[in-house]
Amino acid sequence: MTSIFTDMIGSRLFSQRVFNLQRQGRAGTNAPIDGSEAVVVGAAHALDPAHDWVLPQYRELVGLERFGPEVLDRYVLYSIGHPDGGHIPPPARVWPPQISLATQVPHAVGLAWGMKRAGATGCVLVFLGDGSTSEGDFYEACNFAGVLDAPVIVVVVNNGWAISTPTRTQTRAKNFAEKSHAFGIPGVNVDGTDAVAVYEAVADARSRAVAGAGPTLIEAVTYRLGPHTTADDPTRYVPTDELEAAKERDPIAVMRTEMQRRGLWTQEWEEQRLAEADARMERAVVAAEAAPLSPGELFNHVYDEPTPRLVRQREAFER
Amino acid sequence: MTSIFTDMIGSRLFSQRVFNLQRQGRAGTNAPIDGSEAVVVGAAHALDPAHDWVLPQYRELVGLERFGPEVLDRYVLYSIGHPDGGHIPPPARVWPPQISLATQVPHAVGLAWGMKRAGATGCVLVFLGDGSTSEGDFYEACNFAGVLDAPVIVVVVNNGWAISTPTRTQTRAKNFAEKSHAFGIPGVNVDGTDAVAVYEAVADARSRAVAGAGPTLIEAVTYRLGPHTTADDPTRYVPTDELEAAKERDPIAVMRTEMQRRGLWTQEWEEQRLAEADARMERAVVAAEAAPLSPGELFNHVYDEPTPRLVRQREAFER
Amino acid sequence: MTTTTETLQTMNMLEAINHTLHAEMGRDERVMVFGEDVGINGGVFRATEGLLDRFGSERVVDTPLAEGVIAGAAVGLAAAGMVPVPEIQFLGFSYQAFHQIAGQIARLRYRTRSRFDVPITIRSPFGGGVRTPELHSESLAAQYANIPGLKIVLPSSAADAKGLLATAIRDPNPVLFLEPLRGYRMIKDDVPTDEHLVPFGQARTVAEGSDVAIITWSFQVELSRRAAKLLTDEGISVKVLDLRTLVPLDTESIVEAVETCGRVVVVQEAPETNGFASEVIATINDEAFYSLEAPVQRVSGYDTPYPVGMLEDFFVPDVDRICDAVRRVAGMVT
Amino acid sequence: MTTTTETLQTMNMLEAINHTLHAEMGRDERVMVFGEDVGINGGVFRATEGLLDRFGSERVVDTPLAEGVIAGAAVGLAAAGMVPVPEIQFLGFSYQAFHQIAGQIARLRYRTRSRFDVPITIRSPFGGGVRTPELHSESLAAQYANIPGLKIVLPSSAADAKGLLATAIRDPNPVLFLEPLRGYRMIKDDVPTDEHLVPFGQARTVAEGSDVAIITWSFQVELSRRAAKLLTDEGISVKVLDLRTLVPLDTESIVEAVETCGRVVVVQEAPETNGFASEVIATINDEAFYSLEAPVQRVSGYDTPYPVGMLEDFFVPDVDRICDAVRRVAGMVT
Ligand SMILES: Cc1ncc(C[n+]2csc(CCOP(=O)(O)OP(=O)(O)O)c2C)c(N)n1
Ligand SMILES: Cc1ncc(C[n+]2csc(CCOP(=O)(O)OP(=O)(O)O)c2C)c(N)n1
Ligand SMILES: [Mg+2]
Ligand SMILES: [Mg+2]
Repeated sequence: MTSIFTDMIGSRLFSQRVFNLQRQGRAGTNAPIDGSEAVVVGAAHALDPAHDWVLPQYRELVGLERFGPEVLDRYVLYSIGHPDGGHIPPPARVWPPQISLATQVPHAVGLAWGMKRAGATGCVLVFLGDGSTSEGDFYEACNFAGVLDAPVIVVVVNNGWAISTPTRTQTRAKNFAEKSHAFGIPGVNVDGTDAVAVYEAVADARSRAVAGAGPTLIEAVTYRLGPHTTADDPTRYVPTDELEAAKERDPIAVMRTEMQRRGLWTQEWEEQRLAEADARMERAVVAAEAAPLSPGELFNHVYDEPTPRLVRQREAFER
Repeated sequence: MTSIFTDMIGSRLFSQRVFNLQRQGRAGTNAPIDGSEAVVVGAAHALDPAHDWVLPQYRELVGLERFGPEVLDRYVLYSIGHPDGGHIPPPARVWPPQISLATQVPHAVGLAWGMKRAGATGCVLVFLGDGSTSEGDFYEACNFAGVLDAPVIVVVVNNGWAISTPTRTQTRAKNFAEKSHAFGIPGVNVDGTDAVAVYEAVADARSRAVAGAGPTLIEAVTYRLGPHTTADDPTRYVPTDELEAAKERDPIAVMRTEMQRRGLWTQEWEEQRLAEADARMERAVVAAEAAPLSPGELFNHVYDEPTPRLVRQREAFER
Repeated sequence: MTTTTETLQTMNMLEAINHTLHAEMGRDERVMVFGEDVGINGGVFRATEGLLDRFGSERVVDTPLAEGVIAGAAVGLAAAGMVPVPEIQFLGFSYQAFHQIAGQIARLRYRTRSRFDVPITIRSPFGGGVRTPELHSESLAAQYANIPGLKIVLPSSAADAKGLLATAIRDPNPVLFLEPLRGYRMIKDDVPTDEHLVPFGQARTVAEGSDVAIITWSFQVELSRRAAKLLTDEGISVKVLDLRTLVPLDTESIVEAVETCGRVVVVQEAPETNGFASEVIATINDEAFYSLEAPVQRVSGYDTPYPVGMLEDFFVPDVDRICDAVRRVAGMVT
Repeated sequence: MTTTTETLQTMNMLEAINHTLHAEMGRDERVMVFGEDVGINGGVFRATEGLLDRFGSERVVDTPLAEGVIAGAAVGLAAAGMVPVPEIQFLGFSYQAFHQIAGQIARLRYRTRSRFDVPITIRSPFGGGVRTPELHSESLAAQYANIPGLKIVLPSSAADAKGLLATAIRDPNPVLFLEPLRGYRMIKDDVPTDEHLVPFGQARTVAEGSDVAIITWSFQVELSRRAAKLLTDEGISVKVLDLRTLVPLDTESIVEAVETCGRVVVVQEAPETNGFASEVIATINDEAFYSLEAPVQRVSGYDTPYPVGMLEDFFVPDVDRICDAVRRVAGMVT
């Protein structure tokens, strides 16, 4: 529980730092995690970083510290627009952010399918937002996962909004877990402000997945506490009272209260964790901003070996 | 009931004739209706041809005689590869066959949405196959229909197969009606070999639709009694016993028995209807094969008016 | 041919688009605007600002997040007699709707022999240079240009944004109306406030010149104009031709430019291989080959995926690269 | 460079593809074949016949009817260390997977800086002349050619179908392997039965000649070969160059052909505007402009949607149209 909380407050701090980098012109558009900490960190803690994979959307990478320091380090690189930000190296089993919404769900299903065929232990967890469930990819992939009995956990992070679009405009389904009926797989609805509840739901789903019992769709309900991204002005559309009510269930506050109740928390302890996170982030930012980059990198990794035309273009470029 | 039966036996006859035209090299690939007569004709009879629209997949047009003679006439043209086959003229409110599976569902939702906005009475019925439900378009469209409360009826014709792929390979969903949970709309499962049952289900859905109560997903369960298309060899994959069992529930035989029981049927009467259908089809084929076609038609209807480049291409073509 | 009136107002391109949507929705109540975040949020760039308030939620509709059905529903709306003006939030996400745009919208008239008009205008921003996330910047016009049945329109000025968008919305054929992200606020000019229609298929001469012709479209017109200015000082007289619409293509103006200058540079932001510049060169080959005094020069993005922020400026053509190409074709460098 | 052995067997193209899939699945157990109807039915054309029986349902998988996830799952399978060989039943339906192919598969290596290899080969039949239903015949290679990261391979003989498919499956990059429907049974030639690899980016001279060069690919190679034969009798010596792969492109062989003949015809089945012929012409403009003695002639489909059966033969280039173009470029007619 303490390690979950540590990662949650860390994730919010990391996220705020990246947000501020954008405000200072040092990073590109990015999406803060505020409100999703319990979902992301709770889920991550139910997984086995040595065997399981995580495919994020774009908001989650700051909460995956458990999967290795490479994740955050590369996410910072990604945020400042460095190409190496897309390469999260082994042993971290995490994919880079996915901007094209819901396209990561087919990838996750394919990966789980391949792991199953290879007899690998482990499973795949994929995050997507409530809005992203409206994309065909989500449905096609979940349906295929059902048919394949693929060891995949699909986590819908329902934070109430897709930019300015509220969930009632996304769907008339009773809730997002209900969509599991369309695929004949278990659907679970969990309080996404409660990290322990998320942890347990994912742990259950993981047991089923690795036991060969197939996929699970989990909806974790929370509320987006910040703007959609650095480019967004939520005051145009988020009702103040709704937001204020949601802040009462801020996942970090919820967990802090619970830990306090159990005598696991002191102000000092949290401050120390935050100071560590701050130092850790500082190192990541310094490293990222110092990372070398040659313009010629533009031409690398299009193919394993460049085509003659790319060689010619690169030569012209370097003149 | 007699008119439903008349259209059912007519549709099978029309379909067989088109199938034979292909065998004689007089028509292109086509898909026989065998097994879906009750679904198509039952549904058509629950609609109001003066106000409602039908968007078929490709197997249904022979069963839509109720929507006007233009439908079959143009379908025959379509089958022989004449471009006018894609133009089913007013007043018939039927779209031409759709080859790109499930793309017609978004069209149907858009049409229903537009009718709703225009305050038109009537609704839209769209057919798609069990296999086609795996496409993203189906899900995206049904989900949007739910949000819009669009007056649309989505009929999944579950004939057990998508070419060689059985329904258990399409989905683990309990059945296709269950998929309605993903959209928060009513889902109805009906015996697709029973035209009256289909009629009633569609009539109910229509009442809801025109009353502003939104869309319905109907699954009509039947069995494909013929090959997928003229290009298919089902003996490679259809289990004989399954097919034989299905033939026991041939929708035409089912209805004939019921009519007999009610004293509505005689051999003579059916033969007369078939003779009429035969003559009607003969006229359609003769007309289709006599329909003029100038090669220059290739260039018409790309835009309302040809671009200069099309004009140049046409001039070159005509030289 | 261009219909204009006397009242002008300085607007940036975004304002011109917003103004035109207001005007067209006011003119024809069949016009409907829909897509992701176009309603209460007024679009992520505010292109649709104020439409919801003014025209109501029946005509200005926030949709679920699903480009396929946004495009696909437009087909049905058109058949119901509406004039759909869907927005795809960024052109990169039109890939999710490609089957509906390329496979259905582009072909509906042809396959139904005009039973249905298809007065659909798909608006979408695109183009690089502004550090957007992945798949937000791609220039995909060439991938659509090989699909008969679509018209492809790319304004490069605020006035044209108005005149071409109004023409698009009134056109009974499907139009891809592609808006240069980088120009949204940067491009500012005088826009006629009354009725203003710019016909399709008529290129615009942005700068007169006689040594070298730059043929281009969209934001590259602005870059080419700047290049032309610089080159004048070097004594090269550069004509800049803005194609405005790729389909239909104004072949006559292209031929005229080749005949006038004999030397040509084509500028595009898309990757080189099979970008629309290739078609311009092929068209010149067909229609004006004997007027060419040197091979046409292409200035393009490279054959790499559109890169992330820190590499972006190396990918996107800039004034320098355009100037180099002009000098090369003019025989001033090799 | 082409590796061959001595044992030959006459096969049609379909048999060669089937034979190669058997061989490659036998060679490398990471290879997986999946798609609609590829299993028990052996594919709607029987290209995958016998694979399910021989390699089992773990490696040969009938999928649900959803091209998006067929392509998208290939990304994940590749990351899991598999070698995915998905089939899209007809290329027209790759539109449903365009967002995964163009937006994801093509970019996976680039965006992950080669963390993941992408040894995906998407097989798909296409092309006209055989009276298929709508959207079954479209030639879409050009729409993919503008997407960096893909390789685009189009065999025109049975032997090449084998050699190029084997190379594709072993290539760690994504390959679109496009099979000409019309050639499936019509094209028949001698195929090496043992290991046979044809490298990408090396065009093949199908007929030698010195007056006019026809540059083409896929089934149009067969038509061009026939045209070349007829034209010899008229005294025109025609070279036929089969590009084999559009990406990577064998620019050297193109230049050589232009230098040899000075007069060029490019033949494609796709619509004219922005078809891949435009890129060939642009490449000639870049690299061999001064060797051209006349404008390059394009023989293309027209800028119309692919038409229905009765109009098909008017759309698809045929031997007559190719001969006319050759005569035109040779200056024999105007
Ligand atoms: C395919 C696609 N369409 C549209 C967008 C633009 N877009 C970026 S984020 C977003 C909203 C996503 O909402 P949701 O899935 O709920 O995730 P959240 O941001 O709330 O975490 C939209 C529409 C995109 N990135 N990809
Ligand atoms: C988008 C798309 N993918 C693939 C195909 C090829 N195809 C034609 S029919 C068919 C099976 C359709 O099955 P189903 O939807 O159950 O309809 P049925 O033929 O059984 O009536 C397939 C895969 C297609 N026409 N369109
Ligand atoms: Mg959300
Ligand atoms: Mg079926």
